[in-house]
Amino acid sequence: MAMMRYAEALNAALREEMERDPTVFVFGEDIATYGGVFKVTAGLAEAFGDRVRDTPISEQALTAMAVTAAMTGTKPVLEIMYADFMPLTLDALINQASIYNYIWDGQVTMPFVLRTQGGGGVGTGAQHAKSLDSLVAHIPGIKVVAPVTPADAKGLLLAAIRDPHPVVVLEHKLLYNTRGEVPDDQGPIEIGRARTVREGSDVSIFATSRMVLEAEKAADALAGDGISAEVIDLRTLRPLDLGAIAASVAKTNHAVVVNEDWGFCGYAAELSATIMDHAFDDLDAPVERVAALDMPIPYSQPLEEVVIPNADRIAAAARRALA
Amino acid sequence: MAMMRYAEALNAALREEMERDPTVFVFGEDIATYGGVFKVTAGLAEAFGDRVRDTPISEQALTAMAVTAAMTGTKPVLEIMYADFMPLTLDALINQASIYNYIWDGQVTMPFVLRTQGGGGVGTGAQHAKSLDSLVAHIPGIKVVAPVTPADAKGLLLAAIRDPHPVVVLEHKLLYNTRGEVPDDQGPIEIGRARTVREGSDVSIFATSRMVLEAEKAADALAGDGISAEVIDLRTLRPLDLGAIAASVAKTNHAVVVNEDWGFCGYAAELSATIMDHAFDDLDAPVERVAALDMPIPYSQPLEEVVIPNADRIAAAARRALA
Amino acid sequence: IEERLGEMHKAGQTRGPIHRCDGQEAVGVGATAALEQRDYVTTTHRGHAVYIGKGLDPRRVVAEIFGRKTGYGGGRAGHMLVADASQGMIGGNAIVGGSIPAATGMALSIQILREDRVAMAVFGDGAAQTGICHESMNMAGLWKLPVIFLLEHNEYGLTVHHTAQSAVPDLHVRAAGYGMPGVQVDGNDAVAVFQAVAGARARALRGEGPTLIEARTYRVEGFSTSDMGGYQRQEDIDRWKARDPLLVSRAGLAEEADAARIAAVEKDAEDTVVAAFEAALSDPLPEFVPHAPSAPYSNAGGGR
Amino acid sequence: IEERLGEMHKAGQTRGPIHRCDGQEAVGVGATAALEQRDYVTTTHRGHAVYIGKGLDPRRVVAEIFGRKTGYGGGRAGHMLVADASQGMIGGNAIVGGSIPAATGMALSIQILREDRVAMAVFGDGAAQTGICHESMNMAGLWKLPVIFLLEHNEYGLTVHHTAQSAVPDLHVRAAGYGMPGVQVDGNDAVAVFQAVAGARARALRGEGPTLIEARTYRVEGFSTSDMGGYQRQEDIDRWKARDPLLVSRAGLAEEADAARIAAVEKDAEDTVVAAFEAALSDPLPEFVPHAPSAPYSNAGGGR
Ligand SMILES: Cc1ncc(C[n+]2csc(CCOP(=O)(O)OP(=O)(O)O)c2C)c(N)n1
Ligand SMILES: Cc1ncc(C[n+]2csc(CCOP(=O)(O)OP(=O)(O)O)c2C)c(N)n1
Ligand SMILES: [Mg+2]
Ligand SMILES: [Mg+2]
Repeated sequence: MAMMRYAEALNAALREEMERDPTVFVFGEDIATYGGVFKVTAGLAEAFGDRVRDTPISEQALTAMAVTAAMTGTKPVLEIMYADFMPLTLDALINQASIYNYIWDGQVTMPFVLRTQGGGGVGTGAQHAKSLDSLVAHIPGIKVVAPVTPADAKGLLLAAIRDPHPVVVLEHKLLYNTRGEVPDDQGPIEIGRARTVREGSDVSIFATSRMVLEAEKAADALAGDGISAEVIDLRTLRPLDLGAIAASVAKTNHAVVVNEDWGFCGYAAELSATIMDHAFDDLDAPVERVAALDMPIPYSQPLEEVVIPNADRIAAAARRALA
Repeated sequence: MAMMRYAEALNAALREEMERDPTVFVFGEDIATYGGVFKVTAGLAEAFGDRVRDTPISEQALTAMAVTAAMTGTKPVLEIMYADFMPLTLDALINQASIYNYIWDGQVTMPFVLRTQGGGGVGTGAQHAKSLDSLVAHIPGIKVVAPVTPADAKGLLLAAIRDPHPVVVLEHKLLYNTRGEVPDDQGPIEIGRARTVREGSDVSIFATSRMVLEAEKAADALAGDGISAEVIDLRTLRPLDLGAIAASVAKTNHAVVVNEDWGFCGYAAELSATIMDHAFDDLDAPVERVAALDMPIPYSQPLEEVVIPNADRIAAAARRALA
Repeated sequence: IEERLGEMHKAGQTRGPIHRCDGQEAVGVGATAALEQRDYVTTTHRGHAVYIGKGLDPRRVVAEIFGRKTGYGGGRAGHMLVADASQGMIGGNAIVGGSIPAATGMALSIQILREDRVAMAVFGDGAAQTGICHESMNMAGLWKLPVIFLLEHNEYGLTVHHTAQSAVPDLHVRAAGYGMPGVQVDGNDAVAVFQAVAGARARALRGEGPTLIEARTYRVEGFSTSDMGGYQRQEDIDRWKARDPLLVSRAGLAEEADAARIAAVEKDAEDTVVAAFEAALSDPLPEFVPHAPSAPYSNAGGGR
Repeated sequence: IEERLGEMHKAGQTRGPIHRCDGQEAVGVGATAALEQRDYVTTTHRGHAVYIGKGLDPRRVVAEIFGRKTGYGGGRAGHMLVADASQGMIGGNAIVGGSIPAATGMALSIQILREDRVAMAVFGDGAAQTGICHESMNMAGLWKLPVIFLLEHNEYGLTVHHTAQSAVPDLHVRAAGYGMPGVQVDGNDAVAVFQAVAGARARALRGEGPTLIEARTYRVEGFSTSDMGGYQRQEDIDRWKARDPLLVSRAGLAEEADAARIAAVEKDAEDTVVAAFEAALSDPLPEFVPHAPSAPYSNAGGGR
């Protein structure tokens, strides 16, 4: 058991897989010499030579190349520096990666991983603070995970690299320096399983990525008012852990869903609709959606604070659900 | 009052606006000399010269150019041949068009229109049959309309061109040859207003684009079983006509939502969640989502038929809601 | 080479509907003849000549085109997206420009694994204007990837003439911007294409990196069977039809084989094609099978 | 020109934090000095010199950088995205490559409206590798749009040296692939940049189309204030610092103005900057105001 930073846990997963499997390679902007702008790939270039590559600023082709490299014997792990640039990768994901396993009748698999990080809170502005989870989670054939703890970061990245199909790993700029226990023998964590962060009986809060931490703060605040909130970290955005979701709502009869992306036609809408699909009769109140306000992410702190979801908004939503 | 094909109605709207306003110009692939692969722009090049341009195959730059051309005195109308290519336009829509009006504090507006067409049903395969409505509807600052009738096609396109903000017009390859009455003086139709296609008392079917026609067929079938279905054509995907949605559900207490894009984290999820948000107490059953199956659109007819939503699936969903 | 020529000529006889490559067969056929089975090829919506040249079974190609269960994708892919991984043909791509990064990514894989093969991207003059073409060629030149960029310049992108979509008439000149050699060949002369690709392949295997080959040809048929025409000049069509690759290769063969031999090869090709169509058309259509739990797709339609 | 030089030199003294352009001021300042107020300019995350050169108020630029209500975006945009439509500066763009189609689209607008002005895109050597750069330049060359492509080549894209991200060392050679002239100038010599841009502007106004200007310079500071460094060679930094544009222009000025005059201009510039920072830092932060119904945004957070 070792205390590790989230970024270190990701680094450890990459290192282990690259040692174990010579077909794994890592590429992306500024990831080799510099070790990545968030230092997730630090030291890998020294250890693995040309299996760790700095690339030109060409997200569109890089993603398309990861798709076909993965069809032809390698396991690429591509880093896209900011989730804000994911639109540049979507043609490769939607028109290429999504379709081949099906339309070619199983002739090919595509074991590649696309790592990126999103989210706001540090004044990076409208082009560097978005969480575009919803765009990626919409695509058939592509799994999406969003680890919150260092242990999950390592376990889910290991699982993603070993998966025969494309997996997008959504990280968060404010999680890289968070620390947590990581078992020395931390292996792959099954994709598609949620994690109960804390049990509760009055309301279920389903959150993703950094919003799980805000949900925990909200649960503390609610506890102060005698409200027992269950906090569930979905961990995998696609495919969803329907069992865990239904079981929790069956217990609490009230639900709040939290995702840092925009709410309209967003991931929070999917969660809300899914809960209705699978637990309608258990619901005593409509599912509350908490998401970024429907506008660009502002630069100046007092404005950004209002737009990005936080513990206060989550607690308020829980109270509305219970009202 | 004239009988017109959907494509002709769109053509009439473009022609009228170009005559009325010299700052309107039209560009896209194969739209000038050939008049567009669906002939929507037929004859415009002859009438308006260099204000109608064939372009290279460069969706990414074309969209970004429409954004800034619109900031600097013109009103571009860009045609993207297939909705399947929308991923190539998303960086310009999400990282550019979406943000400027806000971050520059109203210094600029962007009166441009992006027309595209999606949908399956004619064996065009996984890269030419998708409806990616959900990707576009997720973006703050960009309106999205999807006309079904020729009159709405003309009225909504006129409104889109005159709107000071970006508007995406989602057309459908199977609608271009449908005919309908178009008033000779058909003017702009307000963006954000749904249309009640037929009144009903037992279940509300909210549909978009061609799915409205399938919903009508489903309503006929249901009528045969004595079920009275209300069919509502949303017409505008963003912003939603919340009043019309809530009013209908208040009357029928049952809802089915239909969208041809994939359901997971898709537009159908937004509709489902929205109905719960605004009409939970009126709902006697969970909202039923009808959407494309969670997989690529197959080429061969017997397979494609199963994946694209149709009247049978809509009717079955209505029956489940009422069961 | 007589053998090769016969092969190409034979393959050249094949016809596919939808996005016909009549009059352009020499490019796909000549180019693939210069490759080995282990080499990878990616192509476009207009890939028929390439499919046949890369050794695919005409019957299964036609079956896919007609959406049959026996097609290479079991009818799931369709005419624009045929693939046979066992032949390194992966595959057709109907997103214009898509075949370019596809082959580049395979070449990256080859380089990382230090394998002895190459990847070739076939694409059009329209595709050359896409951003992804630029990004791919820059990386290929930068990393000296074992990839061949075969630009099939047929003067049109759908209905738009190249002078209305490219700032320059000759596209091989762009190779200089990526530090790779750029050559132009007569796309209707299968032997010329064969030689250019063979040279580029040898160079790639030596680790010297990519080559851009611009094969000039002309689309004598409409863009596709849905094309209503009206934008091509008849004299151009006539001029190019007179230089049909089949006539060109027949002439080439005449110097080396006697008329009887040529007739035999042509007859043989015709028979193969007729048989392929007959067989394919009588094949069954596929039935929908739900996805297995291990598949990355689900059987849900949203909701329950 | 003495005047101009003084102007540039003065502007050159400005400093902005975050993505500093120390040692590269000559490009932004020299280039904008060759434009008129009615001309449009788009730039990158490293646009400070351009902002000042295009006549923006240093105080409001600094205010935006510090997220103040008085900034050009009222604190909504931030340091990478400053814009002042009244000066044709629209605007900074932090999506690498984004400034290129932005100016190209404005040039299209200018051409459609038959206006007498030009658009200029400032971008880096990293941005030159993006696909959108290729698409934009092809269209600009094809349609002879009145646009100037000013490539600020500072040898790095964030931390990656140009030899690790570009297949070719000199990027102006790519202009040939787009049918436009490509020139290379000393990016640390404001006068050389000024003259190249002035020439390109005249050409664009004559309807002869775009020009690609590659201004060679070097990023003597880290990529940004968050940069941990360690990837640049000290000798390079020293060599380039010795050629700091301010020293170069001071030398140039020496021939035309006396030392006292230069000192005065420099003092004046220093004062302006100091004043701008003082004023901006004492300005208030913005408060959140809900969107008006007419705005394209809503005040919902998803759900109710
Ligand atoms: C990204 C994208 N944009 C547009 C289209 C529509 N389209 C299909 S083929 C084609 C023309 C392609 O021209 P070229 O690359 O020269 O190939 P050719 O058809 O001439 O063989 C176009 C515009 C597409 N399939 N993909
Ligand atoms: C599409 C995109 N990819 C990556 C980034 C991250 N990024 C910001 S600046 C930069 C380097 C840009 O290099 P260059 O164009 O040479 O500009 P310079 O910083 O040298 O002035 C990168 C990779 C980005 N902002 N946008
Ligand atoms: Mg062509
Ligand atoms: Mg640079």
